[in-house]
Amino acid sequence: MSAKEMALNTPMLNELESGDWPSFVTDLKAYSKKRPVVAQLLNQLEESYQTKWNYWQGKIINAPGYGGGIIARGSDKSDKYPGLANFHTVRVIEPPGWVYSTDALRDLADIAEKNGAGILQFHGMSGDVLLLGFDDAGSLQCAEDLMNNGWDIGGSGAAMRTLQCCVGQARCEMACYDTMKMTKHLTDTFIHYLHRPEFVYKFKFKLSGCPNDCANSIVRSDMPIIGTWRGAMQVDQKKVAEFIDQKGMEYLIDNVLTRCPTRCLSVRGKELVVDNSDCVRCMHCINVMHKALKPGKDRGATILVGGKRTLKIGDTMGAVLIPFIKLETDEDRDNFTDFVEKVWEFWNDNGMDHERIGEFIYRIGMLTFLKGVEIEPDPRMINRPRTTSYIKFEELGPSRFDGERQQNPPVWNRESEGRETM
Amino acid sequence: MSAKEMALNTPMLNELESGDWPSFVTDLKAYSKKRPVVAQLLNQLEESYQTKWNYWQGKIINAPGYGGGIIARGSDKSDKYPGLANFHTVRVIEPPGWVYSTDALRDLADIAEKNGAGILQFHGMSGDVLLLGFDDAGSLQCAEDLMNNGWDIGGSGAAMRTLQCCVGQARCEMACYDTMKMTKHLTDTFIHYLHRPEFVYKFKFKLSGCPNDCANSIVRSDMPIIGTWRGAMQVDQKKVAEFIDQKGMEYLIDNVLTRCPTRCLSVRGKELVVDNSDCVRCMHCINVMHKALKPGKDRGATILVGGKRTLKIGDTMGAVLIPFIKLETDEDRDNFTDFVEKVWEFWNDNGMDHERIGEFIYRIGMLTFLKGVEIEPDPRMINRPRTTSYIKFEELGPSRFDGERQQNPPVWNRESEGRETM
Amino acid sequence: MSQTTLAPRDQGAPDYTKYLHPLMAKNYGKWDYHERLRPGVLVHVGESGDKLYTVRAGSPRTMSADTVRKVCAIADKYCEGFLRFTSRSNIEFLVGKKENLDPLIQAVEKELGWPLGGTGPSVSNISHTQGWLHCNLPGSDAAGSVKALMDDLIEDFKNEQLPNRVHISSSCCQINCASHGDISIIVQHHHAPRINHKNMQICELPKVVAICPAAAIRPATINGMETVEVVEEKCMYCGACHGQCPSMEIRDAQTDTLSIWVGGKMSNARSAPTFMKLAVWGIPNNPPRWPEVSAAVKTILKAYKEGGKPWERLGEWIERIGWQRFFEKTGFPFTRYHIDDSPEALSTLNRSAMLRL
Amino acid sequence: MSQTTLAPRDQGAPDYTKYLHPLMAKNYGKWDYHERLRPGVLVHVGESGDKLYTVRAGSPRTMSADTVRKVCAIADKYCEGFLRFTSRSNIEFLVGKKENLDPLIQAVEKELGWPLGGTGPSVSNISHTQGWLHCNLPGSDAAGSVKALMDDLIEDFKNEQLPNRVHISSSCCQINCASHGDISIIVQHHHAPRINHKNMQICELPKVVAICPAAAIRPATINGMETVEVVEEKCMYCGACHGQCPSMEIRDAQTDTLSIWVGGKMSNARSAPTFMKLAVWGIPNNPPRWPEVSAAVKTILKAYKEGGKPWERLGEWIERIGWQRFFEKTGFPFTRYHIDDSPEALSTLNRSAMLRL
Ligand code: SRM
Ligand code: SRM
Ligand code: SRM
Ligand code: SRM
Ligand code: SF4
Ligand code: SF4
Ligand code: SF4
Ligand code: SF4
Ligand code: SF4
Ligand code: SF4
Ligand code: SF4
Ligand code: SF4
Repeated sequence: MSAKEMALNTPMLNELESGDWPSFVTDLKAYSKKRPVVAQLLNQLEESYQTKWNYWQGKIINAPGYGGGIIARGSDKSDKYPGLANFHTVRVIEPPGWVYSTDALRDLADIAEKNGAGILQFHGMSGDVLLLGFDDAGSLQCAEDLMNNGWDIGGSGAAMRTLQCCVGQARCEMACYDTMKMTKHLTDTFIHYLHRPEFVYKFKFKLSGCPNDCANSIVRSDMPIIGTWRGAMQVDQKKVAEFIDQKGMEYLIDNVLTRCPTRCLSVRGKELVVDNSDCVRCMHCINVMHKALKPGKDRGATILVGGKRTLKIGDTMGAVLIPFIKLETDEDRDNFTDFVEKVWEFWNDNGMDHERIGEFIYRIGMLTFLKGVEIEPDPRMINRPRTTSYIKFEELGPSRFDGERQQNPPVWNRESEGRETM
Repeated sequence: MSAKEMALNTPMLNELESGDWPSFVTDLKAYSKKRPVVAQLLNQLEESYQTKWNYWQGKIINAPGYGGGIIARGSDKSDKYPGLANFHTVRVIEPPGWVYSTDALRDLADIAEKNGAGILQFHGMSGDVLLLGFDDAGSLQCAEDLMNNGWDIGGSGAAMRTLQCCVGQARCEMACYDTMKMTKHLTDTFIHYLHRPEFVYKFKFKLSGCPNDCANSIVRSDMPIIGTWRGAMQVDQKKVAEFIDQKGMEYLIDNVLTRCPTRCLSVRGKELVVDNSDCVRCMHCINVMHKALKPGKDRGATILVGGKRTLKIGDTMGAVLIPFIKLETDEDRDNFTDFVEKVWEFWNDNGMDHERIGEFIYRIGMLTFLKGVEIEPDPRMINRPRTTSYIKFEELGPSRFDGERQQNPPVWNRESEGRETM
Repeated sequence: MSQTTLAPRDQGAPDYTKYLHPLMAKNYGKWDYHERLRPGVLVHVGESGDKLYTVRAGSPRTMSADTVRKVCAIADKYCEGFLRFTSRSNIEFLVGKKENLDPLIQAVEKELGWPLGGTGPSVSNISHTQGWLHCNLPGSDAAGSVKALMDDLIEDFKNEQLPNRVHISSSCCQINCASHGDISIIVQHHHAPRINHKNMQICELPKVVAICPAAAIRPATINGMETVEVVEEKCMYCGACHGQCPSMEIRDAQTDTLSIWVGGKMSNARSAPTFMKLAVWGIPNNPPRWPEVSAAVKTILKAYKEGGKPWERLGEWIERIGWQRFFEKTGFPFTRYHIDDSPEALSTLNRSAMLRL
Repeated sequence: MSQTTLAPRDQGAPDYTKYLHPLMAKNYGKWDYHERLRPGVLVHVGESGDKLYTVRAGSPRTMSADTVRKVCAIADKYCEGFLRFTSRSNIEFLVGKKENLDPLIQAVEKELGWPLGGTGPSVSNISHTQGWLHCNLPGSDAAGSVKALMDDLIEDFKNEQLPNRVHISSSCCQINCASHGDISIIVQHHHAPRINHKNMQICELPKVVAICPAAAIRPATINGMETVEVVEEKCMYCGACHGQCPSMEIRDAQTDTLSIWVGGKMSNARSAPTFMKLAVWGIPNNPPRWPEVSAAVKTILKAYKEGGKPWERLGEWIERIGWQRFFEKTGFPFTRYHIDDSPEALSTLNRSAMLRL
């Protein structure tokens, strides 16, 4: 890496040194003494601040045998900032739940510094540790160093992406399954798909231990896995009474009973009565009274499908695919990974280029998708049944065609000519 | 009318003579002695019951100078049932609120019997009185008789249709404006449009005195007019206390307080506290406690647009167009009819053949519609602001194009080629 | 016979003020409250203290001139000669003098044979259409099927034993001239239209092409005739073309069926108006008494009666207990057709982890 | 330098069990409850009675290797050498011994200069992206704008004075790599992409045509060059093409603006997850401190703080009081752009007579 010394000239960035929030500018300015390329980085950033313009161009580089994980960038202004001619980011698969020993962290710092700019981000929005500022050779060396020390490179491109999960059972009383174990299991089982982009487009898993969804899975992952339970929740009536004594009955009414979405909570004396058959596992009452209430004992997860953020069809949330699945034993986990492969096969066989699974379902319809992945319709998959009476019942008409989308063309899309692409 | 005597042969229809609900079969069988064509009608109906097939064909006939109001039908089996060769229905504009003197009713019965089959329906789903069973000449004579006696023919075809309204102030304490007067005013003002189909398609008004919407306007009319009020509702605290004494506090909580959609009701002692700024005028509390509560004193109506039933795009409800309008004085009413003409002009100038105004708005977008009818956007028109960040701000970009639909093409309709038809 | 006097007479709506019962006229806009004295009997009290009694009875909607006259005779005797009909085709006798109430009820029930009811939390009269009696499009009957169903539901018309009002509608084709309802019965077709190419010339071709909501119809030349053809993959069996063009026949006596929809609600009370949702489909179109329809409607009403809380409309009850439970309680199968699969319906999918387990 | 040893080593996720604080390992899956001792400090109590303290501090996410080492030194001293980061890039020091709590807090606040907070009903750290620091697509910065905004919101980070948690996100282009949020800041473009036809040949043409969600791009031959053109009427300025093809430039330093969206909520607590909704648009992209963004966010937080009830998330508060009132209280203008005008959005119109008057 060419890292010629360069004086810092960052008047606008310097305005980001005041204020009480920690300043990456102050940090990087100091650090630029050690890694001079960082001064070039800051100076280019300053220029962006001045011009409101960006100077990075995308590039491509891969470690041999891998198809992703290095986000290659080079500066438009490499004549001015030669150290930024190649300034790649290496994505590193994080420890599930983002737990670290200081040894592990120091190891990452050393690797980041050795061949790169020594800038780390904890964490990227997909969960990876990001190590910034490697040139081509440095990137490969960094990858090698990571591997040698037991780390692995994260995902990019049309591949399974690096997974992320909430802290779960490691430090949360709400967790309904072992998010960390499951994250490691999925990562390891499918590591081939993570390293070699073979899908029509990216595919993300995110795992939350309960419906509080601290991993923010529902709108950020193609397959959100959200912990939940069957049957009755656990109620410790002694602690309910304590709660009432402490907080008062009005607090209970205003903040618990009337906030239950299905109003299935009531109180008799100081006893909480839960109509478990109406509880939709929203977590609210448990959140408020987490000493007295707990998820039930028969635990597992709800599998959703199709979440993603804005690009192309606008933000889209995952939809219920499997209302409840156990994820406790190896067998449970294997059943699930088998199912995932079936989903992938159907999607990749029929999806178009750059088509996320949520967009795919949007195009072909949920019914065709369910059929493709061999799942029976369940009323819990919907908020309400259909309201439009134009239906083509295969059972009642002659079976001339196949594929439901064909059977039930969108009612109001006169212009749907091009839609039946599948 | 050829009304040759014909023996009744209606074994299946006869099964509709048992049971406690009044039987039109029994009625018409008896009546067929007087008007023999009715026997033919019943025999054909019996045949439909046997074969599950229908034998009516559409025809066209108009009174001179009129373009609708007579629904002409002839039987496929007129060789067998000669009296049904022409068997038209004459639609008669009903008295607003469907109120009658017996004189008026007898007059209709006489007219129905004189030249037709003597069968009446109170009322058609659009509100008209329906008189059945006229041949061509009889239809015209019927129209003449109606006119002579002060009645007028109802709507059909691509015209303003016969209006209908709830009983309103004539017998309901909830009514927030004079539905009957308004119905008569609109009918009379626009009678030209009712009798001469000049629109791209039908247009219906329905008027309800309050948000209970007993005229079922919201899904059945192109312009639902629903009574409402501004400011505080009327509360008679003495009667509130009586209500509580009679029904109990629990009844109040379970059936009033917790059923208010915005939870803006509470109780202090036996006094009801209404947070009027949060009341969405749903009527529920007033319905339950209608002796104690009443709509506020500053009354008027909400104007919606675009309701209709299933055909083509599926059921569609009216959407808020004017949150509040006074409808008390002649001036109020004239302002409103002026506005209606503006709406019609925009719709008829730009609508396609057979395109209801709801379908038109669906096609061009609400924003273009609002601009076309010169109404400013209001947050009460929506349930929530947009969630998709793809917007074309005219103010911020170069104003190269006009018409918002062009500006903001539907995000996810890649196949929208044919949609920008306007 | 016909006279040319017709044309210029745009007379408009009848002068309703002449048809108002005297107590209506006097208390117009000044009503204070009402009470339900018994099912089918209301009293509206004016600010003046005046009391107007209303006796609501189930009418068959379709009636002979003689029956109308019978009704008038009764109204003359007990109602100062005034009455009205409701938006659901019930009849309302308006009674100014309390002493006329009992004799009127007697007359209505005995002389006319029309049942009192339809008020408050009852099953009211069924909104319906023409059917085989007069329309050119029906796949089933209207007045007859309603008569059969009301026979079976009459106890719920005569009594106020439901959580809230139940409004039922019944339509004889997919156009659905009848209004929405807590329960709606609808005809459904299962073929694309059959085209009678010979007749086709008489129609204005572009109209039927333009009307098809699925863009399934296209002009075609068959045996040298200008006609149209239907792209069967696209057709959704809606029958819009059939309404425009008698040469495009959508009905089929062998395969047409009925389906039942629930949870339509048009009032704004408590919750916003909502559309009806598919409950059960594939019900045979079975004249003269359609017993399968009655059975399904009764199943729904029974579950609602047992489970609904006061003031909860049918759809509101289902929303509270969840659709899963609705299907459990009614025993209707949940099928893939219950899933709204149009791109616009993305929001009908359960996009949350909120579910009953 | 690079070695070919890489390829076969699909090592997968690190063995997290080695990185668990001993109390985490011991109480794994057996936690009983937690308490917030003060903003930024949690204690989780195991069924065993064990207590694990967590000190949460705001991290800048982007840090130098030296800063990482500083963090490690502190964790070695007070945390048995274990710590973690959160899904919002906060840092969490894990403390097994209560006596280490105060000295640790001292060290974090003084030595690192990182503020404690982000727990309970506070404004947590802002989810953000790369911006001008590394991405090729940004219209604005990320880490810098977040630093500026958090400076202004720090009291709400350090204190738990809001009705419920507030999660903010900030994205530097329309792709929105940052997560949803109670408050989201987004860059918006106001032109169709400008095409550099000279460079275009390097791209795989069909890809960029296929990617355009508005079908606005079509192949074209310009001056004999195989290139593409954009149908401006159709283009919705999303930038999807720009992400695929550097020759299609969507950004414009002169006209790009920021908009603020509210009411995104991903948890299932009480109400189902909901998308963020447009609050205010046309905010200048104003480095280095984006004061207009701060002002707007503070306006929203102030109104929420005053009006929200305990446990009500920002979007839930707005839903309760109604959007009309939200615009009144914040003073943001309600414009036509707030109306979702796509055919799919028919249900976002108020199709009821329920409104505040
Ligand atoms: C680094 C990161 C932002 C950050 O600072 O944290 C990031 C940065 C980029 N994202 Fe992202 N995305 C990052 C998380 C996300 C997320 C959040 C998540 O994964 O939870 C999303 C939204 C969730 C989703 O997937 O829908 C996201 C949605 C996108 C998209 C749109 C994908 C879509 O179909 O909607 C693109 C564009 C594309 O794929 O063509 C994209 C593309 C990009 C690219 C590769 C730009 C490009 O197309 O060349 C950016 C590279 C920046 C750089 O130079 O490093 N990024 N991107 C995040 C990855 C770090 C990590 O590995 O941990
Ligand atoms: C008679 C009546 C049903 C009844 O028994 O009550 C009726 C009967 C017919 N309707 Fe209707 N509609 C009747 C009220 C309705 C209603 C209800 C309403 O007005 O509140 C609707 C739904 C509301 C709406 O307008 O959306 C309705 C929606 C339709 C439609 C679909 C219109 C649409 O755009 O969705 C058609 C078909 C068309 O217009 O092409 C239609 C067409 C027809 C035709 C004219 C069939 C045809 O196209 O040739 C039927 C004539 C039957 C006959 O032989 O008399 N009828 N029609 C109702 C009119 C009586 C009256 O004047 O009072
Ligand atoms: C007579 C009639 C108006 C008319 O001009 O004809 C009418 C009259 C009354 N309605 Fe209605 N409604 C009438 C059709 C409707 C309709 C339209 C329909 O059925 O197609 C609706 C909307 C239906 C829907 O939501 O789908 C309707 C929804 C209501 C509601 C709201 C109920 C709810 O909780 O959702 C009330 C309030 C109540 O029940 O207290 C109401 C209340 C009333 C009151 C109590 C108003 C009053 O103070 O007088 C009247 C009836 C007393 C009773 O117990 O039945 N009326 N009412 C209609 C009688 C129809 C019938 O014969 O059954
Ligand atoms: C540490 C973290 C998980 C992790 O693995 O990193 C976490 C940890 C906890 N979350 Fe969370 N949540 C974390 C991100 C989230 C996210 C995701 C996000 O912010 O992007 C969400 C969903 C956000 C959304 O809805 O948009 C989230 C929604 C919740 C909720 C639901 C709040 C609500 O009422 O809607 C709870 C329940 C509560 O507050 O009692 C919760 C509760 C908790 C508890 C109390 C769980 C427990 O018993 O330990 C933990 C925090 C104590 C506290 O007061 O902060 N956590 N939590 C994440 C900390 C982020 C941060 O630094 O601020
Ligand atoms: S998602 Fe549930 S289990 Fe996971 S950290 Fe949040 S509250 Fe705990
Ligand atoms: S978890 Fe949610 S739905 Fe279940 S009882 Fe508690 S508050 Fe109600
Ligand atoms: S809509 Fe309102 S005013 Fe009209 S009858 Fe019904 S309750 Fe009375
Ligand atoms: S009318 Fe409806 S919204 Fe208003 S206070 Fe009564 S119940 Fe609440
Ligand atoms: S629903 Fe159909 S068949 Fe029945 S009257 Fe209306 S148009 Fe005719
Ligand atoms: S039935 Fe409907 S979809 Fe089919 S061709 Fe006719 S109009 Fe088109
Ligand atoms: S939001 Fe856009 S500009 Fe920012 S990191 Fe993601 S892709 Fe790059
Ligand atoms: S900005 Fe978006 S809509 Fe416009 S051409 Fe590019 S991809 Fe298509």
